[in-house]
Amino acid sequence: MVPSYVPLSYYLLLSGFLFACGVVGFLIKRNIITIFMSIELMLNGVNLSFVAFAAHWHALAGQVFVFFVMVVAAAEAAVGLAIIIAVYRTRETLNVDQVNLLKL
Amino acid sequence: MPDNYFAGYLPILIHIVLVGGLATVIISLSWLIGERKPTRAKMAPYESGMAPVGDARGRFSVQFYLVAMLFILFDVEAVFLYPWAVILRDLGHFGLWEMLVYIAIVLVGFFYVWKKGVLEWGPAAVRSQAASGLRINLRDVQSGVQVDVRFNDQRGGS
Amino acid sequence: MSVAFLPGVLQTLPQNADYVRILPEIVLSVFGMIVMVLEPLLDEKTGQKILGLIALAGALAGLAATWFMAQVPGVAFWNMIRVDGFSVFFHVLVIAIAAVVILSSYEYMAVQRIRAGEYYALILFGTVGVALMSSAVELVLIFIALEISSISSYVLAGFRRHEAASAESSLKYFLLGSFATAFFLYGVALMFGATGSTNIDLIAQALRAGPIPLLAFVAVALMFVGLGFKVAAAPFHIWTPDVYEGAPAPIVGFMSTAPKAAAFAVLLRVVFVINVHAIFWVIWIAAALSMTLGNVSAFVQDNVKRLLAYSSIAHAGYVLVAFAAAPQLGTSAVMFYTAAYAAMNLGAFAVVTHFANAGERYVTLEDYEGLGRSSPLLAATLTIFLLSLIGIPMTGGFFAKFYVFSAAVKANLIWLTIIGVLNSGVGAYYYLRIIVMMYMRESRKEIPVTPTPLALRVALAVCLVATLYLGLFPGRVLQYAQDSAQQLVPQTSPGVTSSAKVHTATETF
Amino acid sequence: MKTDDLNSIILTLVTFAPLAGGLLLMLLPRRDRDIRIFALVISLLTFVLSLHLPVYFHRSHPGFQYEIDRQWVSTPNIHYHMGVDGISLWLVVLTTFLTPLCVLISWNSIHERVKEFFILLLILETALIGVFTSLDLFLFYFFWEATLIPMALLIGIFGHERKVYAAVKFFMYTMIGSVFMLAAILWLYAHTGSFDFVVIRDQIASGGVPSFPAAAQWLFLGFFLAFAVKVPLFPFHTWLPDAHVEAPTAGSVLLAGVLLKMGTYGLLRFNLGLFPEQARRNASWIMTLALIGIIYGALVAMVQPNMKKLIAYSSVSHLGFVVLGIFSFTQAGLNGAIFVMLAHGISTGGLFMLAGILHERRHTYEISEFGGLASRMPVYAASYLVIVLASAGLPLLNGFIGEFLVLSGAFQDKAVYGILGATGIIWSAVYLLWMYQRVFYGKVTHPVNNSLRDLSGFEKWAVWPCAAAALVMGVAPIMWLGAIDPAVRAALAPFAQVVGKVVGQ
Repeated sequence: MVPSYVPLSYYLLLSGFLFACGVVGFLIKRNIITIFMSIELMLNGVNLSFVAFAAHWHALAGQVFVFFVMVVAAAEAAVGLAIIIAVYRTRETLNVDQVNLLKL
Repeated sequence: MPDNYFAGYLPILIHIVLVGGLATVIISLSWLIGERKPTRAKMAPYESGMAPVGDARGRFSVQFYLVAMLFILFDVEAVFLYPWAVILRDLGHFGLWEMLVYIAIVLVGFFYVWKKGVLEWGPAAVRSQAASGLRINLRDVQSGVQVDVRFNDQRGGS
Repeated sequence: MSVAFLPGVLQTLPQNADYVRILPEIVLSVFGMIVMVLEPLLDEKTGQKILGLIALAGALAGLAATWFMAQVPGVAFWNMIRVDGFSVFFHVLVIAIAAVVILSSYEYMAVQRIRAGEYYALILFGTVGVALMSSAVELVLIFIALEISSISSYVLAGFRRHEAASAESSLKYFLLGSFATAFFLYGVALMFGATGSTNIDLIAQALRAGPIPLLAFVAVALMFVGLGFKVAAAPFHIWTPDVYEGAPAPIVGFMSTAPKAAAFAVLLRVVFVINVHAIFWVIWIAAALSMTLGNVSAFVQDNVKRLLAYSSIAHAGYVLVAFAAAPQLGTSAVMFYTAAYAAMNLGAFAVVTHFANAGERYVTLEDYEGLGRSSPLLAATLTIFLLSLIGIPMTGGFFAKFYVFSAAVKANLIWLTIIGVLNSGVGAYYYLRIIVMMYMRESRKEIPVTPTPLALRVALAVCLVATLYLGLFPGRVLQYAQDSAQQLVPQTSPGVTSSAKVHTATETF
Repeated sequence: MKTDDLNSIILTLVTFAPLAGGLLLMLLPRRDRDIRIFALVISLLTFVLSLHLPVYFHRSHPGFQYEIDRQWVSTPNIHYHMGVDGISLWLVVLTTFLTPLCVLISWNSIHERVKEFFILLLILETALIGVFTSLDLFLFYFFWEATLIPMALLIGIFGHERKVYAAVKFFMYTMIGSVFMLAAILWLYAHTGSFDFVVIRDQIASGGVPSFPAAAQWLFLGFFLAFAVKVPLFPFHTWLPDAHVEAPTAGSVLLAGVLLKMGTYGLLRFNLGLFPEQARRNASWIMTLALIGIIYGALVAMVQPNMKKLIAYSSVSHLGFVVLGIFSFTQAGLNGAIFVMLAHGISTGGLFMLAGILHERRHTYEISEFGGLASRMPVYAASYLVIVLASAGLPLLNGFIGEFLVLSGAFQDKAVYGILGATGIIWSAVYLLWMYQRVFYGKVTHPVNNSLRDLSGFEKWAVWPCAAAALVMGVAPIMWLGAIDPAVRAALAPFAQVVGKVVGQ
């Protein structure tokens, strides 16, 4: 007999994996757009856990949170892309190694 | 029985393996036994004979991105309308007014975008933006980053 | 929030009082939108002044609204918002910060020739975010508020758009900021998973019920990472100097005070939900690291903005010392510290803003040489702010440090206190360098002295009065902080006080 | 009664009169002459006010007098609690006495930023008096830190070539030393709920402070470090020569005359007052450091080619006597220590003024630049002689009494301390007289010295009071010791209990 649900831990592992991928991408990628995408990946990992937990607790709220996160992420994306364009105008590059006017 | 949870998906797994295997076999066979005689015409992007014009990686005007971003924003904001619509009746007047306020706020954003001239295209846009004090220098146009994301403009009067 | 969408609760629609409880946010948003809408309609040149005035009026109206808000303490919108002494305190603080920043921006915008009224709108929106953070008791709402304030500050950081440094500053702030909020959000998700709720009170209840699940610890740790970024605590501080250097000076004043204060407010609400000792050592280490790294790095800085950036890292460390201390004492010490720090740091940045001049040309230590002679009054004002940052008596900074360390001593954190006091001794050096430059060196460059406009004077006067008031008569503010801390902690204090031997929940300083 | 009313506010008046004057000075227009006169009037007024203290002081009464105790901040429980006893009484008067002299000595030597100079000087005076009159630990720390800024600015703005270095060094040394004191104060507050010196002292004495025994040694060290840097006790003394050499004359006078006494006063008041047991236990190594300071300071002073540095190192040596006397825990030793503090304030203050006068004329402190000045500047040479002799400890001048008492106290404690300390007196006579000889006797080696002016009117008014005070203190020490003795007896009372040692025999 086949159970009708996927255990919670599977979702959590996947979401943790996605989040970790995002973190790693953020840390090792050099292209700003890719870094930006890594952040989005992290957020999506979080979204997955929200949905999974919502199912686990039978709380609809968890799914609504995902809406909010998506909207916020979209706003962040819009601003982020605008900033990236602004950087591109002044630097003509999207490689973080070359965006180095300010010493780290 | 969670232990045998994957058992239910076994057919799918077999399917994936089969499909993947078949695809690999067909492609490698054609690569192994196929005959290769490259000519200039065959290597061209459009084998139909159309001559490619310009660089394929040419830049687009930033206007496209801008509109795309705005689209995403307004699109995503509309997402809240769906759950609201489901329980609209239960919420009554309260829900109606709340949503009106929400839409009003979104409209303020729209009004702002509109008045900024972001939605105007073509030569008219350049003219109206120039008139509104938003100057566009040639370099920007050439490099494709055409329209300012206006909220951080500081060049006026310089 | 989790209950909000169950059909039965639909009968409990928001009352009028609920709207009053977010009145400051409403007022600020409305004024922000007015500025935004008027911006493209008004003439580019004359419009700036009007928009600035509207923004200032908005901030002042926000302060007035806070008074109305304070009359109706309680929860609103299905337990998402709580108006108590704590949130009123932070509302007043951040809105006042916004007003001062707007005042000190007039001259800056004119000098830097930035003609964009959105600047003021964004300050107001950012203030809405930070104000909401302090009264939200629902993690997802906190996240949204955090993002409102963050997104505004990302844009504001890049406002000197044609300076490559500013754009980079904005980019770094954006990337690292969203990175951090992702951590915070993951913490929220895990907390939701651990307890089935995102409401702070419900979480506290759930955690009180039984042994605290591991997931909750991880959640708090992740939230701490996210908020640690916001308050620039080591080891999450690396973005600070870069961003502060590149961003417009008045905005740095804003970023280093308002969001920080709000992030500390959130941290207070979040940290005390769960047993402090769960992440006690994390805070301990972060505090010690922040103080030490901040102070040591500040030693070698030649750019005043960078120097103040490292100083703000160090000050975040001092505040974290209070976090490591007991909740009751720590809370009021944190509140007092953020207020005092806001006053002195805003003042310092207002002076830096003025001196920086067009294109922010004069921001190195060298440029401060001989200022004591060329503009004695401003130099004296800056000196008082710097002395306050050092923690010299008669200034707010002194009592702030004093409360923090006495809270730490009461909680028997002797080593952390010693690290702290040593740091505040050593840290005096780099502030002193600025004073030395101003008074003891002769100017070697030709630096234009511009008259101080009225708005800036008002801003400086506000900061100065606040700094000195907190330094001479700290009692009232502290008493208020303690009262509101008492409201804050008992609801969420199971087992929190168990670890500290010396104090009891009702003990005061 | 009128005096009673005055008694309760006199300390407030004395403490804040200079500050009020300084604030008024800020409003005055930048006419240098008016500013100088105004500063002089204010400082003289403060001095006259402060004379109220010894005049109406009940000499036989050991406790604090002229007390005022108001709540300043309710949470934490900070009080505006002031009062003086025989220990601090004269230090207050010393401060108010030296400040007008500082104004006079700076009359012609400060030309630039005159207004700032006198404002800083007056603020400094308030802070210094506050240190001696505070009985609330918090208030004490407040004033203690408040002395730093004006002093550092005086050195850093009005000093000589390496002024910035000296100012920053001074600031950092003292600041880092005092944060440990802050930590100790906080601990005490956390465990007693009070900052009040008297309350804490009694509570400690009655054993009512939880976990005190475990922490006492650390607390003692916390206070000790702050004070030792300020005294300065060997090996924390390295900031002193730099600060002195670079400071303007008035700064040096207040630095040597009063600021250093903050350290010894603190040791006496707090380290002995709050932690008698630990003081007793740590006495031997502290006295050793004091002895090293006495001898080391004297030896280094001897080889200094720079007059101001010589005086600075002589301060290290003299302050060693004070610490030696304090930690002998004898009636004579403590009386002597306090008397040395006063005498050193007068005589070293005078020496710095005299050195400053020479510097103003020749812009150098190098001893080798001078010689044979006695014939050119007879009045100057005579004044110098009186003060040098006072500093060297000639009987009938003020230096002698104090050092004698200290040595007899040290002798009672352990003979070897007395003997080693006594060599310090010999050394001091050697380096001071040798210096005097090189500067004033012999031939005039540098022609420029032939045309040096003798003392001007202002300078006479600055120097002669010092010389007169040195003489009076030497002849009639009982006027001072009469008030000091009961306070010292009270301060030593716990030691009689702690070690069962009979004091004052």
